[in-house]
Amino acid sequence: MEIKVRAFGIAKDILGFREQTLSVENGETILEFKKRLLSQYPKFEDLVSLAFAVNEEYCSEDFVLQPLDEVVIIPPVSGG
Amino acid sequence: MEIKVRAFGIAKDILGFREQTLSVENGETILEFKKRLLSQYPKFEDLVSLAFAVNEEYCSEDFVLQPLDEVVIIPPVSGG
Amino acid sequence: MTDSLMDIQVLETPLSVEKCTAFVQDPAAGGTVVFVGTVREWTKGKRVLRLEFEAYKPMAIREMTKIVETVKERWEALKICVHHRVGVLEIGEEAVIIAVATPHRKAAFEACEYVIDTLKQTVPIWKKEVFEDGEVWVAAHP
Amino acid sequence: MTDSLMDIQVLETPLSVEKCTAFVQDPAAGGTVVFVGTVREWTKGKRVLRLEFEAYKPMAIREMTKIVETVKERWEALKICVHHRVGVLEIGEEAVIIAVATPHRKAAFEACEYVIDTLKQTVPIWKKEVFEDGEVWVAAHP
Repeated sequence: MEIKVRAFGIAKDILGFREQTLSVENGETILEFKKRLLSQYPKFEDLVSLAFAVNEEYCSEDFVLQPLDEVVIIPPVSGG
Repeated sequence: MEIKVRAFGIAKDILGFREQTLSVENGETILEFKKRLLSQYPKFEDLVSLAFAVNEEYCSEDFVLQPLDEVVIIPPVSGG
Repeated sequence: MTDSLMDIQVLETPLSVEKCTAFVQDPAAGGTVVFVGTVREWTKGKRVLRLEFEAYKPMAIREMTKIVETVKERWEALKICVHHRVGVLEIGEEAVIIAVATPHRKAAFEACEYVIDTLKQTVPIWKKEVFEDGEVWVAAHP
Repeated sequence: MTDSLMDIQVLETPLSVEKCTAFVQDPAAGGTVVFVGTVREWTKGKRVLRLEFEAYKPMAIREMTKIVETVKERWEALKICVHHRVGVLEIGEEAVIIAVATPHRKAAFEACEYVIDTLKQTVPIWKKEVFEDGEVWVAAHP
């Protein structure tokens, strides 16, 4: 299935894109998606944290992705 | 000897004046001055506190008044 | 009492949050905290028409300066502004503005709160609340 | 997210302390505390030329709204304003302004500090410091 991926801050720099459609396994969880991301882009390992949001809400690692979900990759925030 | 007395806030209302020259005993302390004030104007007894300043500084009750000192009567403050 | 690092005034004219905040701006500041004390409409269920503040001005400035000196030392504050209004104030008007800039923000919160708490205890300024049916010197009686 | 009691915005234009403070004015307020976060010139001994902020805007507004809702409940805040700037900011410019009005002042200090502390932990906004010899996403690495 396909999902949309958006990245901000340093995540965007590591990935080299701000927005892209990616193919993932049907019923993939955030945890599985994260593992694949880390193995493909090891620089994510160096970050203090790595969170994900779907539908403008933080989601837990057992969240099951649906086709056309927009997954937002959230590196450590630093507003304020 | 003579001293100058200034009063603010409710102290001014109780005394009925804002500024006056008063005669006191030579070498009178703030404590003695305060006692005389309380007996002459019993409404001061009702206040939460009563402080005195000489030369723009709070002074303790054993402070000895000098001729021409300006004694400022400071009822409970309520700035801010 | 005004120099380049502190601005302490008792004023008969309306206060300005913008001015107080601008004064404490500093390239080394990481956080600025501003306290604004306004005239409340209700106190203990009674409607306040207006407030009247009076100050023993030279001593008020002196006492505020002491507070500010403590803050500069204890919290390494960079710049501090304390403006207190006197005279007749209408509901919603600013009675006091305190702005503190520090390198790190936690200190700015603590320092600003210390200034207002201490100001209310030691600075010779008095507030009279005027109601429809009378007036009261605030905090005078138990 | 703006109604009569809260004003939460992510803006590309300069912020205004005056506006944020004015928004939270309330006849029932006894204390207003305003936090202003500015761009610092030095960080760990290095000179910052400018900052660049980016936000995941809809979620940033949502997360800020959650914080504000908590504050309204926990501290009985009357009105709250949170304005966060994004884009390129020069030294001394305001990055964030948080204003909280409560009936009693202690609550305003606590609530305002809670907003900035929590905002820095949960709101999806990112800050890049630009130096003469490179740039760094703040807080990304240990």
